[in-house]
Amino acid sequence: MSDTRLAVELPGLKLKNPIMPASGTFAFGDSKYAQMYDLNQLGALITKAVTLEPRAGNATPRIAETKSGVLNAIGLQNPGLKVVLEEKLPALQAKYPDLPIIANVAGSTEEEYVAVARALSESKMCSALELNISCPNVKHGGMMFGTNPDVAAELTAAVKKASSVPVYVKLSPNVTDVKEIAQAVADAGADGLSMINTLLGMRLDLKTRKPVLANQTGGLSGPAIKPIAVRMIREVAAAIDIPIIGMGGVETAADALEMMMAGASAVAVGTAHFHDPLVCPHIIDALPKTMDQYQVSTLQELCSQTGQMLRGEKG
Amino acid sequence: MSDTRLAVELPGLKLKNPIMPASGTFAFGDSKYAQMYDLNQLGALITKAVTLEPRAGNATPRIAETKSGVLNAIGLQNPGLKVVLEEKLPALQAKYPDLPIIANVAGSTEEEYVAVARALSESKMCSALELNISCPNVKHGGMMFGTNPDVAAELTAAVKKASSVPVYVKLSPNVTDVKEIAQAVADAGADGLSMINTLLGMRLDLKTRKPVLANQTGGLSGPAIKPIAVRMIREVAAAIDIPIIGMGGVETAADALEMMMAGASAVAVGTAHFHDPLVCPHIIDALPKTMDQYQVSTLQELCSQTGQMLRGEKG
Amino acid sequence: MVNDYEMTISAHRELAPGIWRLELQGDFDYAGALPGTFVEVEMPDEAYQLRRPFAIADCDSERQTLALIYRVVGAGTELMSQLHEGATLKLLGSLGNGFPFADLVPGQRTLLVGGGTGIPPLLYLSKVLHERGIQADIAVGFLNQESMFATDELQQYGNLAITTNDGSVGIKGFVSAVLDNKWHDNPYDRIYACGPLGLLMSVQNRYPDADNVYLSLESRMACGVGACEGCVVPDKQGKLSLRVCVEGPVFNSQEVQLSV
Amino acid sequence: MVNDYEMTISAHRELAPGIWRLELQGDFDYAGALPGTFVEVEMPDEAYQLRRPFAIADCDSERQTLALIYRVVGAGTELMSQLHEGATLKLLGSLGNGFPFADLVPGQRTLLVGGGTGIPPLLYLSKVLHERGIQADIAVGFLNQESMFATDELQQYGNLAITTNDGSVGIKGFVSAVLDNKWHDNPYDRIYACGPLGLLMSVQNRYPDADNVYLSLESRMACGVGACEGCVVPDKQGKLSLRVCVEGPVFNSQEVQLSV
Ligand SMILES: Cc1cc2nc3c(=O)[nH]c(=O)nc-3n(C[C@H](O)[C@H](O)[C@H](O)COP(=O)(O)OP(=O)(O)OC[C@H]3O[C@@H](n4cnc5c(N)ncnc54)[C@H](O)[C@@H]3O)c2cc1C
Ligand SMILES: Cc1cc2nc3c(=O)[nH]c(=O)nc-3n(C[C@H](O)[C@H](O)[C@H](O)COP(=O)(O)OP(=O)(O)OC[C@H]3O[C@@H](n4cnc5c(N)ncnc54)[C@H](O)[C@@H]3O)c2cc1C
Ligand SMILES: Cc1cc2nc3c(=O)[nH]c(=O)nc-3n(C[C@H](O)[C@H](O)[C@H](O)COP(=O)(O)O)c2cc1C
Ligand SMILES: Cc1cc2nc3c(=O)[nH]c(=O)nc-3n(C[C@H](O)[C@H](O)[C@H](O)COP(=O)(O)O)c2cc1C
Ligand code: FES
Ligand code: FES
Repeated sequence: MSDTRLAVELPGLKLKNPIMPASGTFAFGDSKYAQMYDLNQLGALITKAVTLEPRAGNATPRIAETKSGVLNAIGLQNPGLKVVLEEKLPALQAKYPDLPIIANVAGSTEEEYVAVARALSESKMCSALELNISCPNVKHGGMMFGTNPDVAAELTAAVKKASSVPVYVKLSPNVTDVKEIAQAVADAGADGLSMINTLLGMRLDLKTRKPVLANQTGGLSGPAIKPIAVRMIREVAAAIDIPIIGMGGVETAADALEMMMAGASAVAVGTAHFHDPLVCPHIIDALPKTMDQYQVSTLQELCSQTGQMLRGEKG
Repeated sequence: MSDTRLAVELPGLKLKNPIMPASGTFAFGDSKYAQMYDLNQLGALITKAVTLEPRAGNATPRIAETKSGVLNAIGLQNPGLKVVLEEKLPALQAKYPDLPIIANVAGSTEEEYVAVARALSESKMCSALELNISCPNVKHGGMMFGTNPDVAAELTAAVKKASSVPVYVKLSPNVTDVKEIAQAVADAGADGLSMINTLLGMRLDLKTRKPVLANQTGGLSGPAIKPIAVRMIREVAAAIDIPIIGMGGVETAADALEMMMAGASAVAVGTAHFHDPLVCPHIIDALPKTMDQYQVSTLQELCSQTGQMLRGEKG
Repeated sequence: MVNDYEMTISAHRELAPGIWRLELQGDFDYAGALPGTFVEVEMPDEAYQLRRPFAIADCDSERQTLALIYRVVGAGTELMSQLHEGATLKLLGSLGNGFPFADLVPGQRTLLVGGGTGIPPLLYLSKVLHERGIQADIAVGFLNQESMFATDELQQYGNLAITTNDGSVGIKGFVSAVLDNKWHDNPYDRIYACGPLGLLMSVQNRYPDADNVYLSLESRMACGVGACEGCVVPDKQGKLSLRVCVEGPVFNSQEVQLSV
Repeated sequence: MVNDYEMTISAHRELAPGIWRLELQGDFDYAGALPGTFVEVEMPDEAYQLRRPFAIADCDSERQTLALIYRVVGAGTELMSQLHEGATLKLLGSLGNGFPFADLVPGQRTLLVGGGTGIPPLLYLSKVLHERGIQADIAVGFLNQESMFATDELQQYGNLAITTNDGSVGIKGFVSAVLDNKWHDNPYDRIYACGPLGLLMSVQNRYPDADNVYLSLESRMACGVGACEGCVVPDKQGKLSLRVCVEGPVFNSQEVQLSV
């Protein structure tokens, strides 16, 4: 069933296919989603954010629905580095020894990011890190690090120094110029980028006269944001030569190919899980015939299309 | 039929209700939409952008659909100041003498903005100007003026000096910190704000291997962006004491009330016209009973709710 | 086994204004479909990103049917109510822990306290308890006579006490009135409650130290399977450590803090 | 009068694989529903922000029915094809200028050139011309025998020539072959064309100086009523000044520039 045409390679990641669950929507591969199919089918898996200490996250409600989207304000709830190292990652490794794991790293201070990154990379239980400088749902850290190019670059450099595995910096879309941040973290040594995280949004409840989310604002994800994700990925891919894991509203194999056409080398799927728990295997299954339908011979060709498209169209 | 509870007042605008068509989706009140009902029912009308000279806009296709959204790359096509002054506005005034008109002003240079603003305000055929510093679909001008606080402030001050009617500055959501821009234009003398314009987005066509829009990127509007609009309006309303015309994905009376709860004093409706040409009269009709349903006694009370909500909710 | 099952609507009727009983037919995780567990129903419109959680209200593994009872409260349930027999729905299930009852033996006594759309899982529980010869006192609360449903079946499975807010049927007041007036001590081997927060709080307050009281909670969910941390509720220390979709929806009253 | 009409599906059948004829019944702007005008159909799913434009393929003001013929090409038309009789659809119409024919008198000759889903408006036009005693030569092109539709009716209204790309019926090749071989001069009082860009270009090139050639164009639309400037096409000077929804969809071949 594994179609060799689906294989892709990124720094630290030799993937049998480009599809992986996005951070925060698949826990540590230990939810009931994992009981529904063999996770070895996945290209890789991105974990929930890991912080130094356990975190309880924000008050509830933390979830709200919008038209073609979801607002979440989880606030990086996670069991903390120790439990991740002693329980979560070993369990994953034992069950799926060949599945590449990307650990999502978060923190409130540079020191925390560095400590988490060092420990995770030294554990040898993950193939790469995803540096989350774009969570819109925490007061300290998160997006604060991802909206200023100098701050983002400094953090990236520090984490790169501490990490023995490649580092993908996860960018925030809540910025005036995403290329500027991308360039700054690339210059600081990022091995790749992960984009996009959620857009800061809000819903108000006329009945209660309060925001629907206890945290007031939350991060908007899902198909609603896909056009923004495609635009940002393409902007960055056209300007900077660095591999990108693309995400934001992907639901189908065609969506994944659109992300790759924009310039992504691999694709993460988040919100779509909430209406189709089997969305990743569904996309992986559908990819070969969708590639045939659109006469895509290789994913590499599609991903490099961006450059051609721009040369052909602009000027 | 006119419910006095719906009346709202903003600088230069005494409106019998808070609902108006958004710029670019209702031409100059001269499309077939205007043949379907009496525009006197509207609270006001915002015109398509007006530039000094006629503009032909971008290449086609200029329109693409996304999940719960629309991408457009019209590029400010309009007949130019002369035709607007000699034909478009006089026709509107003759037919709807009591309908407040807000003219949307655009340009490539400060001089152009100033010239258009001066002529429109002197014409006495509009009650206010909407200063479009946020169009994502033109190479020069547009969003360029709306993403840097200093540039936005300078333009606002210049236009204010030239205009004899109140000026609403239309903000771009494609920024890291919308409050910063809002504060800058408020300090420069803006009488009000109009928010939000469209988010820069893109769709790629796997069949043609090209962007769906000839312009490559376009502005994303519709329900997909409503949570972002609500968040930005609330952020600005909580920080700055300036009237806001809210817009972005409004389709129903409840949506309009949500915008007002976020802090908007009036509400514009754009994309929803494309699936419901009668959306404005539908919302106006539904407002009184929707207000009753949610026990909203006055719109002013709802709009001032924001402050209370923030004080009540935040630490 | 937890899975995404495509089932066919075999019956769909309005029990009371805005309260519907949906019967679905087809393959399902019947072994796991115990009282107190729930399903996540996919909305038949791609604009909806989230599934909707509903308690299992009945289950028949031989006829291969599952029943849900739901109230129309918003856009999703409105859409569901328009579906006809023969239409299909996707259901992820069964999810959650369910009510603990396997250790009870015939003759033991239970109290079931339910209000509004908290009644469906208790209906299923009372049926199972009845089959096992376990006694049940059942207190259910409704707004008024018009909004009553499921009372005929409940009557078959235990001693039923009804309250209505307007007194049009049974005792006037909230269902907690029954606990105060009628079944005021706790001679019960187990107490189960499901319903609005006010009801759960009054049960928790009524039996503050009892360790045999179980409360079924609701929470906004995204995944329903423990993948997103969306649905957490506070434990007794106030820490948001309990996921309603995995550790719940049924919690021992001693382990969970109820908050608005 | 242009308005948003809610109409009921009175018939809906597949004419050829993926080509459907939809008949709608109810109040409509029948006076304005002339050949070449179009409607904007609301998709029956709120995820769709845009309506879909379709030419009027037939119209009966006495029976109060309107027909559209459409090909399933994407998500919207796929959704439409699943609708059953009795379902309702909202239609904004009638829109656009239509084919000019009111000045023609009995005995005058016309040529109609259509391909694929460009055929529906020509079908309606040929019917009206026939009723008025105006002669029509009709050239229509299809992919192959299987994809043919509407040919029986067209036969009743004029001299029909069919081309198929694979030669399975009629002349082999594009419909322009008919113009080259059969109806090669222009003894016509009026020529009408509707279909893919290639077809329109070949007609424009075949009669470069004629001022009696009318082309019906397609374009991506948002409003359909002249409010958004979305649908413009270039005039002869290359200026994007012509709105397909208002100045078109039918243009004199001399006034419009066809571009890819
Ligand atoms: C474990 C569990 C079991 C439930 N069992 C039942 C049942 O048997 N019968 C019944 O009528 N209802 C039950 N509910 C509540 C039911 O899920 C909501 O009424 C329903 O999701 C509302 O959907 P909507 O689209 O109509 O409302 P909307 O308000 O439009 O929904 C918007 C969002 O809020 C969520 N939401 C709204 N109300 C609730 C709620 N009370 N709890 C959790 N999420 C909510 C929706 O799932 C959706 O994501 C249960 C909830 C949970 C958590
Ligand atoms: C004036 C006019 C008359 C038409 N008459 C007919 C007809 O009689 N029969 C018929 O089968 N088709 C006709 N079309 C084309 C028809 O509108 C499209 O095939 C249809 O909109 C496709 O919708 P979709 O959702 O299936 O495709 P999608 O590709 O999913 O649609 C996405 C978007 O692109 C637009 N779009 C896609 N294809 C076209 C197209 N060719 N022209 C304009 N917009 C398009 C859609 O309206 C929608 O906004 C006409 C188009 C125009 C402009
Ligand atoms: C419930 C939820 C929790 C998330 N948690 C995290 C997180 O812990 N770390 C992170 O980098 N991104 C997190 N994200 C963002 C996603 O990984 C992803 O970037 C975003 O949702 C866009 O993709 P999607 O539209 O496919 O969901 C979360 C998203 C959701 C919906
Ligand atoms: C087709 C189209 C054209 C637009 N043209 C303009 C314009 O000329 N000037 C302007 O300030 N905004 C323009 N806008 C933006 C809208 O006025 C509005 O700010 C935005 O679409 C968000 O509202 P909505 O979601 O209700 O459409 C345009 C939007 C659309 C969809
Ligand atoms: S709903 Fe996702 S963890 Fe419970
Ligand atoms: S589609 Fe809006 S002007 Fe033609």
